[in-house]
Amino acid sequence: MSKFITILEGLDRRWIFLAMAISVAGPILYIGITGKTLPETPTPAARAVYKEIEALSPGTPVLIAFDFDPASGGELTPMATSLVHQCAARGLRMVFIALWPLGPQLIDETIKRVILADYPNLKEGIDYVNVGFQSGNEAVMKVMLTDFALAFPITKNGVAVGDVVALKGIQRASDFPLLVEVCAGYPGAKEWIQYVISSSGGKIKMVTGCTGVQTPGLYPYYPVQLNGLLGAIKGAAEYESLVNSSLAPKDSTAAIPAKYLEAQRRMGPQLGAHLLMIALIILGNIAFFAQRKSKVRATS
Amino acid sequence: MKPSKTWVIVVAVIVVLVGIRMSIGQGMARAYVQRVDQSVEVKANEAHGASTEKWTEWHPVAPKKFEAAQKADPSQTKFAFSWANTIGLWLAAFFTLAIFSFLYRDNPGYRLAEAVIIGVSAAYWGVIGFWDTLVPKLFGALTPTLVHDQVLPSLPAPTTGQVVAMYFALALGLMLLMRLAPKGGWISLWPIAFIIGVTAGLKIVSHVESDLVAQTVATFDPLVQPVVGTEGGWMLWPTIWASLANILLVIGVLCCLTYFFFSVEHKGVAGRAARVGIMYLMITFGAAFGFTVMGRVALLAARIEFLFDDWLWLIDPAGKRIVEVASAVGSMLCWW
Amino acid sequence: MAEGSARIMKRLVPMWIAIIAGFVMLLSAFFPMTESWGETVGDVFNVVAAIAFVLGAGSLAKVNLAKISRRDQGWGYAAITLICFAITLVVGLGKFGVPQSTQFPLLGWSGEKDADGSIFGWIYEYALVPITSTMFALLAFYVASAAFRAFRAKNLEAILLLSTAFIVLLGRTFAGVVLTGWLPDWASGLRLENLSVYIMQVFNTAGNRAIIIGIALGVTATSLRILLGVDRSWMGSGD
Amino acid sequence: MISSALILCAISLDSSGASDVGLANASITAAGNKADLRDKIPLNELGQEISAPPAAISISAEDVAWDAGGAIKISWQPAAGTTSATKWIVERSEVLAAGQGPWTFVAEVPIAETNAVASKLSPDASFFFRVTAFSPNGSSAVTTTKSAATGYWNFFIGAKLPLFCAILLVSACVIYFILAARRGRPMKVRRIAALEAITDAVGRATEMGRSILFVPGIQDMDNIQTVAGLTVLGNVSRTAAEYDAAIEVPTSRSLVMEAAREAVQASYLAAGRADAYNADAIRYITDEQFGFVAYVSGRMVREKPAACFYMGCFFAESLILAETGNSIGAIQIAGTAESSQLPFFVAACDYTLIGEEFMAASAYLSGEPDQIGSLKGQDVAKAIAAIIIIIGVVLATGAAIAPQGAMPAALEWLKGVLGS
Repeated sequence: MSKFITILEGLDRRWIFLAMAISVAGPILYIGITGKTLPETPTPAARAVYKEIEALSPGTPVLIAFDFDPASGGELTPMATSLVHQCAARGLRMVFIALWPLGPQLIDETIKRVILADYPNLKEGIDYVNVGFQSGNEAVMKVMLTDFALAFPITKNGVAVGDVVALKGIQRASDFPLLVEVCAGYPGAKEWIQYVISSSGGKIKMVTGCTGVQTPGLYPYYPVQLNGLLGAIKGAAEYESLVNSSLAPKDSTAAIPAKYLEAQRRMGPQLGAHLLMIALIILGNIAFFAQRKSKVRATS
Repeated sequence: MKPSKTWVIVVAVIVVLVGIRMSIGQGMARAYVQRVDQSVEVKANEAHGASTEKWTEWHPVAPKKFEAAQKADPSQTKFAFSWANTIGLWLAAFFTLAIFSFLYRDNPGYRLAEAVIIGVSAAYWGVIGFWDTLVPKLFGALTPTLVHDQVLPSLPAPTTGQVVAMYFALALGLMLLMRLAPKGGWISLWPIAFIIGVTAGLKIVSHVESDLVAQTVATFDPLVQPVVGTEGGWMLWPTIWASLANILLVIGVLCCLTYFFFSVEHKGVAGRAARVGIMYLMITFGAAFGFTVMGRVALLAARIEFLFDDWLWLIDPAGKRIVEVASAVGSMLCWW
Repeated sequence: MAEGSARIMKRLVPMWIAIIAGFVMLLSAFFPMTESWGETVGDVFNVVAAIAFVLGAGSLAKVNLAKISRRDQGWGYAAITLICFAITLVVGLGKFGVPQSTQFPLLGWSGEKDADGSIFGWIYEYALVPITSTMFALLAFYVASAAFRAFRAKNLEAILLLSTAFIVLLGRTFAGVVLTGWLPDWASGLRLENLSVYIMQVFNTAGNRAIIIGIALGVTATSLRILLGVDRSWMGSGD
Repeated sequence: MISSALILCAISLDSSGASDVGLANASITAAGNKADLRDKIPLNELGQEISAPPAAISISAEDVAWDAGGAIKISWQPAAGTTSATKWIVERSEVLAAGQGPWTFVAEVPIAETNAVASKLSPDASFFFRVTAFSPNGSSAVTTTKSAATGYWNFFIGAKLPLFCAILLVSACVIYFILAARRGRPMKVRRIAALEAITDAVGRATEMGRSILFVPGIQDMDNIQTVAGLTVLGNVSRTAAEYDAAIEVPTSRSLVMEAAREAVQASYLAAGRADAYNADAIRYITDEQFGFVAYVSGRMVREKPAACFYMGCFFAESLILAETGNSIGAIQIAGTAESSQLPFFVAACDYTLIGEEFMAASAYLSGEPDQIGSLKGQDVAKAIAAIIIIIGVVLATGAAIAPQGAMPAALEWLKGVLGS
């Protein structure tokens, strides 16, 4: 036992790294080959996101902001996918914008993955439009409040927003009943709340999907300023299962396309890694207490 | 064992394993593209007559598509193997492994990846700055016709205000660049002073507005939070729990604020309150830490999926290929 | 330049520029005719920052060229950095391999700088993304080692820190559901997944609110110190 | 019958000019009804559909006070009784020639609401307004304002008055104590361990003959945390100059590099060590967050700095830096207002400045009485905020217990005073 303790105390962190690698890679291989995923029980915050979108009637314009970059894709792409999936299935008018320079590519990828693949009847520029990136962070948000066309003069394809059918009747941010935000940092949900939601006088509702690191910082705003919140891959998985179960035809037993299971797949490695972390914390404390006891013995 | 030797062995092992993998099933890490023939009708205007512009683009496509097309017609030309993207894929795999190798120790592979990313990303953001900021904003305001005719035909004409602002920006920029001139570099402090002043001024407003006032008002929670039942009257336990939550919240905010007092030593009542405040902060941090783990693991998972899926073709969650992954893996295990 | 005038130009003028610019922006938010100045200045800032890239690129080139010419240890990497930098800059600014835009096919420059087929897009996809996102992924390992080292029950604060993290970690996975799923509905509040949500909504909210309020005051005071010329350390702590 | 057809035609014509989906629909319904009118729908003697919704009784328009001008509030009184109508369409016109436009679309509001705001009108111009109720099976007669309303231009934005006062209050506290300190009033601040440690860290680096690493965050100069980080850098580099310790500052923004050079150079000058200043030690790496981190962590492992300072706005890289620094056994002192990153600095660094402490660092380090005074001012402002919170909580509690009493009104009043 004491030998074990001494090993723990002098443990080279690279062993921890190795353990982490295994506990993540293992489940990925297993799930990847067997295709089995873990069940999810949605928390209220995730259900709220689903409800808010479901509450909109088809044809309603919804503002979808992709404020992240590929670096956070692992966490946020699944959310983006299922959010757009539900909006498309609901037949909402999707207006995509980005305040992060790399956002527009991600928007196009998501459009390719979901809309072009599964909703070919939706027309670019009519049912959805990628307005693209604008630099200026909060400044852009403030301008949007009074004049959308001023904040985003041209779409990603270089068309003047005035000529876009999907933007008909959109004069200012408050013409969108719902803002769907996917963010990885600054500018992100916090800024949207501060500059748009709080000054729109309750005209705009907002649901957001964010990285795990932001989730605690956003809880103070939920559910008042923030109507729904998807926290990290867990939130993504919960929401994903909600969307899949609601969109899957009741009678058919057809398998859900893999791209709509991304988050739930990723929960496997999550479990592995979390259990490892928990084990590490316990071991760390065993080592600590053993150490202290030996110290006490030494002093007495 | 000398580092150099270690790395030779590590690399050798990887090479061997990859070699084995390549010789199993359908091999690994190949990228394909699909031909897209663009044809656009151009309406006539004063500058040019009507015409039809035709050109060809190659878009990335899943191996499955290529395999299917080949099965159907071996001489098809719609899909093709892409050397560029295949090389890119291997490069990406190399960089991924190189960065991971830093966990073991600093090494040539990591230093190479580091050198590459510094050069590439610095230039990348420079380019972004040029095409997304300088062209539409600065040149769009100072030389509208040029930008309009060459780059962004639908960029709206600049207002006088924008033009003035952009000349001002240009002036500041040039002052900054005086730093490169042999004399008068000191003037580059002026634009910096301007920016610092502006930032200070603007942030006072935004922080007091959206943080100080908003968060203060948000804390106006009733210490007794009645939860009214279906038949009217208060429901005892829910009311107690809801009220308790509010009480804890308010106490927490006040104690944490006490912790931040600078002019009061943490002694006596203030000390005790501050201590409670620290406890709240610790709980806050613990929770944040726990939540973040999720995200970080997801990112790692994404990278490992890239290696297993796109590169090694061991798993196929997105159904990109026809090959039965399980069998490939099985045969690979047999090899070991 | 005479000593006196040098001091004026290098210290007094900048100080007053900061003071005036700051107070003008502060007040501009309250008057209709100046309300939009904040956004305009935002544009100005972005342009200045983009121009400043010249300085950054200059420093990058200077430092690495020096390494190469001195044949410092690892000068080869410096060379690689410079080559990558030059290539990316050229293909990006020149929009090499960018197909025409379908909107305005006649305009040579109207294509997307990172469209499929462009070299810039290729570099982004196969060099920038893999390296940056893998660097990001390293955090998974560091989180583990940090937790192992730091989460030890040294004192009450540490205990709170680690036990909260512990609960959240459990509650956010399938494990939590299994461990406490057996709890009856009246005690469902004690189920780990709900417990972590309560921690969020009460303790976390309280902590974050205090931090946010504190920061708001800190920002105001810091800005004022700068705007009143009390804190001049950004231009050297001496006068 | 004819008259009703006319009204409907008029609306559909008016709407053609407007660029709003809602009104486009309206015109369609109108057109549809025009056809219907000819056959089935019974009409009253006025020629209106019996089933069509009743028109608004009265309508009034007035300038929105204390705004940038160009905003007019229109409010109307709906006819009594239930109605099949689903929405109101509000339109405006510069002239009122016998009740006919050209009318321009202003707003479409649900039938429950009885007011709308016409914004972005040219200031000081006058307009007439009219409102029409629409139901699936017809539209009401129009109700038009008797007199023209004007959106006047005000010199001050009234809605921001509470904010203005709040800023004034906080500033007053800070400035008062700065002046008090200058008049020689003694100012005490509690010891902040993290800041005490900075000098020791610099000293340690000097003894070990190793360098000091200072990272001023990864955001640009438009982020106040970066500015705060640079003010700290100013103080740290001065100490470093006095101890003759080498300081290295990698930045991820060109502007920050330039500003950092100014700060460090001036500090060396102030410390009388202008000769020891090396501009190339303060260098731009890359704007890319993780490219920057790749460089800094690689650099750390190779150069093994004795002390690492992270002072500014950090995101995910915080833990990469802190863990790498920890693995090379450097003294690490972090300061940020980015609350999401505090846990990692707390877990991996020797000392961490939490939020407001970081903002106060420069003042604390400078040791100048007037700057210390400003900290005291901050505290007073904090105390005021705490008191307001307590008052608010008391009122809220009262309101919750006795919803009928005066408490709810008082609570709303307080919220109003605070501008929310």
